[in-house]
Amino acid sequence: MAQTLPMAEAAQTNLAGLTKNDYKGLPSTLCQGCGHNSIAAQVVTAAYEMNIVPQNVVKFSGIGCSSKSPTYFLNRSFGFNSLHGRMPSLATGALFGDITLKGIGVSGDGDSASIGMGQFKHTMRRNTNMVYIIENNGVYGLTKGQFSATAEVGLTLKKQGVNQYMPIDICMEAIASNASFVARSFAGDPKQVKELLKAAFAHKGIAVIDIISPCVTFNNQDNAYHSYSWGKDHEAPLHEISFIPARDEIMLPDEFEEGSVREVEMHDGSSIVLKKLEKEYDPTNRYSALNILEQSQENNWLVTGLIYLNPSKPALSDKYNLVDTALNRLDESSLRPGPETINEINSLMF
Amino acid sequence: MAQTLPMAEAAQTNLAGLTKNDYKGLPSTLCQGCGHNSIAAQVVTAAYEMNIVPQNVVKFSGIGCSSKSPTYFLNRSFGFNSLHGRMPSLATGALFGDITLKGIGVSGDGDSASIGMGQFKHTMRRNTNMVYIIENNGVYGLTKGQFSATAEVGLTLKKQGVNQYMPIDICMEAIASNASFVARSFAGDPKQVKELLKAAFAHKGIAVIDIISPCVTFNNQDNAYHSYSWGKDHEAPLHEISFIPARDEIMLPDEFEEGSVREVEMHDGSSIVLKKLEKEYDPTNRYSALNILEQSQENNWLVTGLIYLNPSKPALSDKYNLVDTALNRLDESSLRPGPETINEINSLMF
Amino acid sequence: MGQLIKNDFSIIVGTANGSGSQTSNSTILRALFKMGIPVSGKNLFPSNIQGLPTWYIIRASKDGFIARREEREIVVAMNKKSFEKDFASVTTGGVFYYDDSFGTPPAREDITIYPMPVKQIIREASDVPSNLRDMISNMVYVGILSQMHGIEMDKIETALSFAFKGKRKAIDLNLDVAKAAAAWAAANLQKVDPYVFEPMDKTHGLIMSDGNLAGALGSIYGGVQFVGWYPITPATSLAEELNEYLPKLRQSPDGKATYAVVQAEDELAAIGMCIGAGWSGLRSMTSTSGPGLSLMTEFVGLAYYAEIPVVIWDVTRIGPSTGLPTRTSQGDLNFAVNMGHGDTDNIVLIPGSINECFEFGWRSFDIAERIQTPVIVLSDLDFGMNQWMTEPFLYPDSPMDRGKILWEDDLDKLKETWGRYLDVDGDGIPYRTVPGNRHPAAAYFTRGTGHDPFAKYSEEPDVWEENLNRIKSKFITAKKYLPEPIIEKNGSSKEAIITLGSTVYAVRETVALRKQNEGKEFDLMRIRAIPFSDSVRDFIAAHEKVYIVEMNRDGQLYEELLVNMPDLAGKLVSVAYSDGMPPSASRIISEMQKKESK
Amino acid sequence: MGQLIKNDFSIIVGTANGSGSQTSNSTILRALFKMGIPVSGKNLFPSNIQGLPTWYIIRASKDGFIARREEREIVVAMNKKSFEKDFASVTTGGVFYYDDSFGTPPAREDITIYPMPVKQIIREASDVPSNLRDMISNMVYVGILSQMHGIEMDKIETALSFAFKGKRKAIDLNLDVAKAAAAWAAANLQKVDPYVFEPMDKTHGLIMSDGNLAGALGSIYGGVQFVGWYPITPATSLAEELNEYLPKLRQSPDGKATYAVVQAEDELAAIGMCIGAGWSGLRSMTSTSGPGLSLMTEFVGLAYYAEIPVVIWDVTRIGPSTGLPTRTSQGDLNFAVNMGHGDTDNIVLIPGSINECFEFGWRSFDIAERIQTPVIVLSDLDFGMNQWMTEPFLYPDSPMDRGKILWEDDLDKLKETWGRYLDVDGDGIPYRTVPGNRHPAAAYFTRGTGHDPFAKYSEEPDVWEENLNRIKSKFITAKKYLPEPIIEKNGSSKEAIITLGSTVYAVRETVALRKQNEGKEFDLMRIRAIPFSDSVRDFIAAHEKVYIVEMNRDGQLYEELLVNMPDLAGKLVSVAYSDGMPPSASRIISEMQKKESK
Ligand SMILES: Cc1ncc(C[n+]2csc(CCOP(=O)(O)OP(=O)(O)O)c2C)c(N)n1
Ligand SMILES: Cc1ncc(C[n+]2csc(CCOP(=O)(O)OP(=O)(O)O)c2C)c(N)n1
Ligand code: SF4
Ligand code: SF4
Ligand SMILES: [Mg+2]
Ligand SMILES: [Mg+2]
Repeated sequence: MAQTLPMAEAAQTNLAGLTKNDYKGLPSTLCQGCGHNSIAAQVVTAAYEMNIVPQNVVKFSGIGCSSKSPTYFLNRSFGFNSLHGRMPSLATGALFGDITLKGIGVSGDGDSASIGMGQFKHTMRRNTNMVYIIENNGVYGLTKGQFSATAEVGLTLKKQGVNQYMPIDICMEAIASNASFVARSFAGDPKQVKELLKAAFAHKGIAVIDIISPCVTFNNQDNAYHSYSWGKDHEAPLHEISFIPARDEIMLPDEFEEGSVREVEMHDGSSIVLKKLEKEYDPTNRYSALNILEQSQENNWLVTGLIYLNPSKPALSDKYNLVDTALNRLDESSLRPGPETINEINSLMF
Repeated sequence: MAQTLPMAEAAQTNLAGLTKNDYKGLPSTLCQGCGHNSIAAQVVTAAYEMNIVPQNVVKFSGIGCSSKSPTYFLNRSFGFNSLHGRMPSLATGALFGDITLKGIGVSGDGDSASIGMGQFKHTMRRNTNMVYIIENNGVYGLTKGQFSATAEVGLTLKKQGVNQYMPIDICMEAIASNASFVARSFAGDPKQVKELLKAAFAHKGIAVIDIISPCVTFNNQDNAYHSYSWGKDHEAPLHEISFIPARDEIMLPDEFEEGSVREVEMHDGSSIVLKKLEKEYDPTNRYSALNILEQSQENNWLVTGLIYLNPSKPALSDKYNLVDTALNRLDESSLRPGPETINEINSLMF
Repeated sequence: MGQLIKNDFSIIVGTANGSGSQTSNSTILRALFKMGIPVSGKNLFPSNIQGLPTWYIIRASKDGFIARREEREIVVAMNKKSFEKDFASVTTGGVFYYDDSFGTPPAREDITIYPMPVKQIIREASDVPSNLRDMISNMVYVGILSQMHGIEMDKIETALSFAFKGKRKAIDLNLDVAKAAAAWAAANLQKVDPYVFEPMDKTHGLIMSDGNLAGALGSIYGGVQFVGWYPITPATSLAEELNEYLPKLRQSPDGKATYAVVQAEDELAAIGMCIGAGWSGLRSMTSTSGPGLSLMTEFVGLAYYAEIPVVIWDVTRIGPSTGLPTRTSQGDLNFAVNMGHGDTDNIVLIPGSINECFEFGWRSFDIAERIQTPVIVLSDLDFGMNQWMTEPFLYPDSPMDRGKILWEDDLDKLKETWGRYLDVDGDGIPYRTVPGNRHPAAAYFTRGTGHDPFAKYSEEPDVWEENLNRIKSKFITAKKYLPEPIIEKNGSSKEAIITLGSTVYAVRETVALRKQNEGKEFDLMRIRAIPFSDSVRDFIAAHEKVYIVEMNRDGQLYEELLVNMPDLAGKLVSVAYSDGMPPSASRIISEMQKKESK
Repeated sequence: MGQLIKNDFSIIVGTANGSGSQTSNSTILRALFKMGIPVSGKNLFPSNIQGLPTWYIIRASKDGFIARREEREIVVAMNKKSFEKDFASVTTGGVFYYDDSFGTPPAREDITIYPMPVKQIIREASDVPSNLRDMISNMVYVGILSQMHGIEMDKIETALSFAFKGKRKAIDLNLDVAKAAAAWAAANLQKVDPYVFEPMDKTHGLIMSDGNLAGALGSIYGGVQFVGWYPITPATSLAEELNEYLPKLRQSPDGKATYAVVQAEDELAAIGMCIGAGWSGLRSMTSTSGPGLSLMTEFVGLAYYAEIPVVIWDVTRIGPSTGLPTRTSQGDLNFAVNMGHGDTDNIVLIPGSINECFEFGWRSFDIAERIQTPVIVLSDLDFGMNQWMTEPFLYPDSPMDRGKILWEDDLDKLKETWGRYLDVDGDGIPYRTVPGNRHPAAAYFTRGTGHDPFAKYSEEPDVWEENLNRIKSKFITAKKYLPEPIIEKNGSSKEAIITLGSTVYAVRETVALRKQNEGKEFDLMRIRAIPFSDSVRDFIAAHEKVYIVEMNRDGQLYEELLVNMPDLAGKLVSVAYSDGMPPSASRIISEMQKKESK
């Protein structure tokens, strides 16, 4: 888990002694207005506000416009822009190097739901310790506008014709494969993106955030499900969400009245406060999670918010009874059995 | 779709003029008592009873003990034992050769839920025209007993230790990715296997049957979820199922009383008759399907029967407006544009 | 202004990716082409969608050399980000145009500098809707260049008309800006540079196309029936052109399709679908590039061993790994030939012109079905994504060869028992049936595991060995079905060059330049297929020294030749390098000279 | 009974897969080993779990030759299905034992035939629980063979005690049957054949192991920290042995693990995890076979280009495609060296004995971390899954080489700016940091796309070219870290053989036989690594003719030599074949002679 310190004040440096600038990355090379850019900005803010030490974070991505994002935040963190669809396996291995590091992965809908479906699913069932952001635009941006697996049936794109295949619902997939933290958001709703990112950072295990992130160049027609305007018109937040760090007294934001809120405690004592909107929603119940997703598919709602959370499932790192020192700092004395053992071994070889 | 004729009589030859022998394959080389053997036997019986013409069927499989099964039935059908985890793509391409052929694929839990997860999921969303049987034993049989992705948490196997990862629920995965026919059965319940196979044959589009099929050599300990004894003790059929071919008058089997049955009509006029057992279950509702699967996970039920059916979703072959002749019988006259076109084409090349 | 330089120089335009300069650049290219001047255009774009520096290189060559040149006589700076770099890059004696809003470039005595008041011209041009101004700005340099160097305005109009499919409004919008800019230049700039275009008659009867379009069209004439693909630069447009042209050329009279194109979830699935389709008797193909090809490895091994025809277009970009997705190379040759564990061979076709991309489009299916094996067509980004002038596409000169396929009738007539892997004709190629053949003896079981001549599973050592040796023998048979290498004799010289694919253009220029400058003569052979024709051996044997020129680091064609003709090893000299740029004669010459001095 | 034949013949036991004969067969093997007789055992099993014919070949060789032989002096038929075939296979002068419930074999004058009343002996042996009878039946032939050919019963007991880990009940159950069978044979069979075992002193100090276990143990002594794997025959047991021995050898004092083993969902994920772990500074490895290796192609290209250490064991089975999962081969060499699109090289280590499997287990990590690149260890099924006698495992003779890795302290001390891909030392190998290094200058961004010495993204042609050439130069540097080839001089001969891996056993015998029978002498070189040491060139140069003997169809080692030493091509002769069986000297001799007569 990333080392977190109490929430940053309004001051110029946060409790990690860093300015917001220290959380930035290189200038974006994505299109102006691309949803991915606003998500990268929220990663910067969330990390800053959470007082995360960038050196305690490792960034991962696959290939795509979305997968370029890790270059646009947390310049002081190690990063790996890997292969198309293969971020999960690479991250899984890398995180064993030092399990005190927090992983943050950024992927695309093509990267995770098309070519990467297998690795995506298996990372869910392993409960790998990482935040897994999918910048979902229903299209392949970097290869110039083909259907991804999340494109809606009937979507029409230049050169591609009409999409014929049922879309993949990333949140439903994550839940079906037993992910322990599943959320959906919308790049056009930066506040929610930020709070969800904070909660995801605090989660131990896999935290999937499926963020609808419009591709302004290839799939932003008003009637496209992954466009800004469709998102704005159809967003149906489940709740208003605020993340409260562990050591803070729970002071509800002003607009959160007692009684209208539900609080979910995280493994480290931090908590997520959910303000009820239209109806009550319980994100700790897998059954209602599946239910709300099925309903939103049927009714074309863009349901956003924390869809499912189980804060107490053992994370991948818990399943291996590892020594306290980071594995990658062990030296020969702990890695090579002593010379005295070799005779014993030979004697076992009939 | 396979050409079906009215149901076979008790006579020695069926309405296709074939004996049951004509549906057989080579002798099995699997272990004695392997669940896969009894499934192969039911494929033979179901095909015989449905009067299927074997030449109208193409068989596919991946790699594994389960994937050897297609050699043990329908010797007169073409077959392809492909690569580990890659049956779906191979079948998808092959079925375009002649869309009047019915595909039947046999895979394993390792083959489809581990290495093959991606292709499995994408075949669901395309609604490929085939019966997709997964002989699910929670283990890799052919490589001698490692955990597959459907193995339950806590399962202990020789040389492998204790399984740590959440199991994949094949039916939930199929439904999450919008499969149009999803069933679960148990090799120890041959009658149900057979009736489900018939219904699957009659279905247009993808018909997934997840059959718990014990590996007697590596994973048949009494407390293992994929063993015969666990299955026997925990099977919770949703209904008693009978398949009624299109041209038959619906004559309910004796034990099916009026009122206690639900009838689901298939696209070709055949129907599935479900006899209510404990509670009413509606397999045409995706929501209740997800619900029952979630419940059975929580309660350790082996829910069997027809879990979900949507008989009217367009199948893959419907999405391509193909000529009536089988594509693989088209000749040069329809495949090569006439010589007169070449000048026009050249004139388009500025 | 001294001696004029006519039709023999390059224009480099620096813009930003996604700023719409493609129309302007190809308008210049096409206008020159219509003026009868041999011309080539190469787009150097970054691996992003919008905003990063991009260059377009137009070369006019009265002698018909259309490879890239290193010289940059005319540089047009339309991107502030690359302004300085562009300025510095102008060849001595050259010309620098720039958008005057970028500020003034430093002094340089050795070149001519023309500022362009882009904003002003656009502002003054009537009727440009404000949302299109940025895009249309690019027409300013088109107009100015046309005025200053003699690109004919009516040819520009023809080119625009093509680009906008005859849509008058769009044509005029652009044309008006070009004309206004030309008028501005006529009024304000005084020509002091020597570079002029003059009409010639050297493009008559030629066409312009890119290799991906040509390959797609060729495949359609080859009767492609199934396409399984996954997007990847620079191969994407091949599949997209199939999507575009198949409905036009290959619908049945009742409007139904004789083909299916499926965008797969990845390359593993794309090739799997194609192999499935090939197995069931369809002419099937995919297009991909390095990373996708790597992913196809296991499946291609299956198709090799189970003997299933399939065509794979590898439009090569530079690797290893993700490499540079928008840069060219010939680095996949070794891999394509040997891909897969165990002993394998693959047939590789290497087109060396755009109309050969068309030809190999159809021919590859004949070869794949005849030999019953995967055929990999190695194109590259330079061919695939750039516009080239080329001979027109030729209608296939032979009927489709569907190979040894048996239908119900054939099986009825058969005397002997049919065996799927039985070598009846002694050429290594067995007969096959496909699903849907309802003859009772037609069905068989296909597998990637050991099998005997009757397709039965077998672990017998001699069965394995005989089968794999028979498969190897197919590749001897294959030779007579493969395109022969092309020899260009250049005198009775003792030295020769062997090259392949798109590199041949720079090599032809190399040969000409070295003859002209050094009096050295080289015969030239262009390889078009592996396994090699026997004439490759003859050619090498007939020369004393043969340079193998190719665009990769390791000299992969050289290595293939070594392995196939070890006895001729002493004659072969590898000249190989790869930096992502389309090759130039000057670099090739210097690389050759390095080897010669050794 | 004429001249006795002592300690120099083979026993072949035919049983059914999954019938539990493995214990019996290895009991014979181990008993002979304990008698001091050089011995080898090879399991020929089908790709299924239960019920199909399986053979076990035991060869005793007083001269220490432990390759497979073609001769079958003693054949034991315990499987009705292969009864006839087994009977026919007995070498003239040989012996045939069979379970008498199979019926009587036809007459054969040239061999000795002994029926075995298996059921009767089991029935009469007291105490055999009925559910174990089938399994225990196999001890009958152990007992009979011991009586008839002189395998000492106390050595059988030792072997059983090892197999059952000292569990007295199981030992006795088996031993009693063996003794009963021996007693029956003593009473009922009259020895007329010449084959006898006699104690020797030729296995003293040796151990018995299979290559997968040796590789696993070696890796543990190499400090393996991360294993990502996916089951595949014949590589599975390597990972399973890691699971078995890591907890024993590598737990910290408080019982916690210094390693993690993850069974991945497939090979794409297995190698991905390993590369991730290698990137983050762990000694990481996977084990696989051909189909899995093919799937790893794209990722290995990434590791090559991003310069990430990782060790891949390819326990080769025969391919292409799924091939024969339970048959051996050396067919993956070319692929391993070149896998991936674009220009690539991989370091390949090829162990030639079981204790070298151990050695390369640890050494491969040193090399991978030193050169910062994937290292592929090419073992094969014959090594991996068969029991071999071997020199004992040697404790590593050098400390771990973690290569050029920088931690916080190192960075503090650094004068110059650190650049991930900067060639500071001129050996092509840059310095690296790993995640978890909290120094403010430690972090960098890794990618498979073009990058400059400071790991910044770059599309510049010269940056690309220089970087890839630097990477190539690492493989020159690598030579001094790689195991040298082993030369076995056999006189001042002009001819030599080069071979690799497990084939060396049959080649040694070839050399001995040809000297003995034809008086011909061959020097012998065993290659242990690619890139080749310079001594390979010297060796070839020093001989007139060099035969390259290997187990694959195409002569892949020969091809690698050609490509690396084209000037020596004229001296090289390829002797290659592959049928899935471990090589035998007699086949190699006949293949060599075919080439010689040409
Ligand atoms: C193996 C492989 N196949 C194909 C590609 C080409 N490719 C690059 S990005 C991409 C799609 C990216 O789509 P997505 O993940 O949705 O990201 P976006 O660009 O939309 O953010 C593809 C197909 C590749 N790099 N590697
Ligand atoms: C690419 C690849 N990796 C690994 C294997 C080895 N392998 C063969 S079958 C199998 C697992 C089969 O498990 P499952 O699908 O559950 O079938 P079962 O034998 O249990 O019926 C594996 C891993 C292979 N053939 N190909
Ligand atoms: S192409 Fe689309 S996804 Fe890519 S940067 Fe542009 S807007 Fe974003
Ligand atoms: S190993 Fe298991 S799955 Fe395989 S045949 Fe035997 S019982 Fe069936
Ligand atoms: Mg996308
Ligand atoms: Mg299984």
